[in-house]
Amino acid sequence: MSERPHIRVELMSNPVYLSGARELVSSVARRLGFDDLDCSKIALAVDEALCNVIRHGYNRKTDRPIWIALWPVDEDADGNPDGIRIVIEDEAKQVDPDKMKGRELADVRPGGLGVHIIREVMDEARYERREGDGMRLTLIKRAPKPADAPRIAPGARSTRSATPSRR
Amino acid sequence: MSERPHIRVELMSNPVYLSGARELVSSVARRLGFDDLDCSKIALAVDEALCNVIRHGYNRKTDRPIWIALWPVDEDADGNPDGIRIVIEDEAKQVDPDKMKGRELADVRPGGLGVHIIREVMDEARYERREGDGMRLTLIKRAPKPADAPRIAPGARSTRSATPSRR
Amino acid sequence: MHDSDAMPINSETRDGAVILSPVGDVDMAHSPSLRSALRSAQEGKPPRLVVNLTDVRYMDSSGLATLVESMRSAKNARTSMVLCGMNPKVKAIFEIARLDQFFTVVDDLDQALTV
Amino acid sequence: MHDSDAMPINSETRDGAVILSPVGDVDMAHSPSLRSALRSAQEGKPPRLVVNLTDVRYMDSSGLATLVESMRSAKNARTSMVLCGMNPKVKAIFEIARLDQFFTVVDDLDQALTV
Ligand SMILES: Nc1ncnc2c1ncn2[C@@H]1O[C@H](COP(=O)(O)OP(=O)(O)O)[C@@H](O)[C@H]1O
Ligand SMILES: Nc1ncnc2c1ncn2[C@@H]1O[C@H](COP(=O)(O)OP(=O)(O)O)[C@@H](O)[C@H]1O
Repeated sequence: MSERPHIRVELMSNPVYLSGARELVSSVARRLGFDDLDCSKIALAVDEALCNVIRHGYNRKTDRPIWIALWPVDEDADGNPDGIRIVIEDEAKQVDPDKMKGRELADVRPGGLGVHIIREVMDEARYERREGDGMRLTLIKRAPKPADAPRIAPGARSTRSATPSRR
Repeated sequence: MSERPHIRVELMSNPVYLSGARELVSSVARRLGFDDLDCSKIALAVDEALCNVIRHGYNRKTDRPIWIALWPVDEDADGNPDGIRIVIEDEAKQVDPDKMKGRELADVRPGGLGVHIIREVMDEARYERREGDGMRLTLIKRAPKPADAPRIAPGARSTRSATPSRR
Repeated sequence: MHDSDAMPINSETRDGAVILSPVGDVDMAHSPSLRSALRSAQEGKPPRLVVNLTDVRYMDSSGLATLVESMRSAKNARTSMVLCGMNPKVKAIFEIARLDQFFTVVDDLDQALTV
Repeated sequence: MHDSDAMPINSETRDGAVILSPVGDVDMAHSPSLRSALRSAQEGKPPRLVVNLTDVRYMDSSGLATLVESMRSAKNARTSMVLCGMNPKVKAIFEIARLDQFFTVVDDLDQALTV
């Protein structure tokens, strides 16, 4: 898990660069085997996380650093990646990871959706304080197995869904 | 020129990640005011430079680092960026910058086109040895002035084209 | 070079209905443009406000927030607000946020004008 | 998960002409797929080989090199090789490399079969 990321991006906390980050993430997810709609959802989750860093972490300052690192998740028996792992880090003030939550979905008003979206789209989403300063968000999404070539037994699939996917 | 890049990407020298790098560069160029065709050409130039690093610099090893850094070129009077600067660096063996050239275009055969494409697409392309190890390629492309709002006098434009753009 | 933070938004009035058609990605960089276009469209308290998303490739929660805010003003002003032309990627975010029921969503502009 | 280094390439024979239609980006990761598809298509020395680029969004010099190599074999085998369906971005790279004259390039598949 600590090996070097396959791609690491450092970007300034300016919303102008969100589209670049999305396109990169989406394109890497595509090459890791996700379909178009999933790629777009993964890019959305990353976008929401970056917006939150810019808005809440950096109070909309546009010249602070944000890091995005991408890895393929451990490969299956055929050497194909089994998903994508994305780590987003900042140097902003540290906050209680338990405070990262949005409004009740039923109470419709502007805002309060980002964290829901992140948790809904990804299989795992974990906030933590970095050593030193700043926050770290670790996101994992597993690849759907192709319908035409099921490689795992139903048992294996249920083991997988035993991983806590929302919290 | 030495201030922090607005975006910096470190990627592994695996052709699988070229599309991600292209999409990022293209999308940032779009936000800096280039039109679709120019964005695609800028992404092409970067792609060619990355392929050369993978092929010639790293002999197709897929786990070596490549860095891409992006800046807006100094802003005009209205605070709008005036182009894009892209720096590509590697840790590969150092070679004579004068050796970076392709075949004669008239002598058609497979290969030998990458450096031509890079020089044709960009306004500036400069190879140099890095301090320590590896090579650095600095690319600049100036933004076209919108036809409906010419901001520079013809004299200024000809000063610009006096910059050696091909060598 | 053009202002890269503004997004193009076409505006048109047809039989009293105002139709706004943003073009591009409605993200944190661009939703302020959409917000001010919606606000000025709503100043005249039109009977109907159509947001035509046919040329929107992508939307994030800042776009959703803008539309939720606008929907609330529309309700107060008795403007019937209708969304149309969502591609599957845009539709997905409304579903994830459980907002597909909150808005009136139809397939195309013709339906949006007659629904 | 599918093999992410292979690119889909549709192949079809019409009136003796072999039509290859790659789908996606022909870059350093994908041009080996195109290369082997071209080679096997050329094994039968067809009278005509059409490379239909309608679904190619992007091509770099590794794609060009593959096509140049294939054009040379085609000349040796007296196969008439024709390219069609280039979008403006793909066309731009042929022009930058001054290869637009080297190949027979037509607009669409119909022309490619009759030219
Ligand atoms: N990166 C972050 N840094 C600090 N606080 C955050 C961060 N991300 C989320 N939060 C907290 O979680 C809350 C919910 O976030 P979100 O669901 O995206 O809604 P919104 O951003 O609209 O408030 C935020 O209001 C904020 O208090
Ligand atoms: N990053 C690089 N590292 C080392 N040599 C390079 C690099 N880029 C280009 N070259 C040299 O320049 C030559 C021309 O490159 P190019 O025009 O891309 O054609 P090709 O790569 O097909 O040979 C290469 O053959 C190589 O000798």
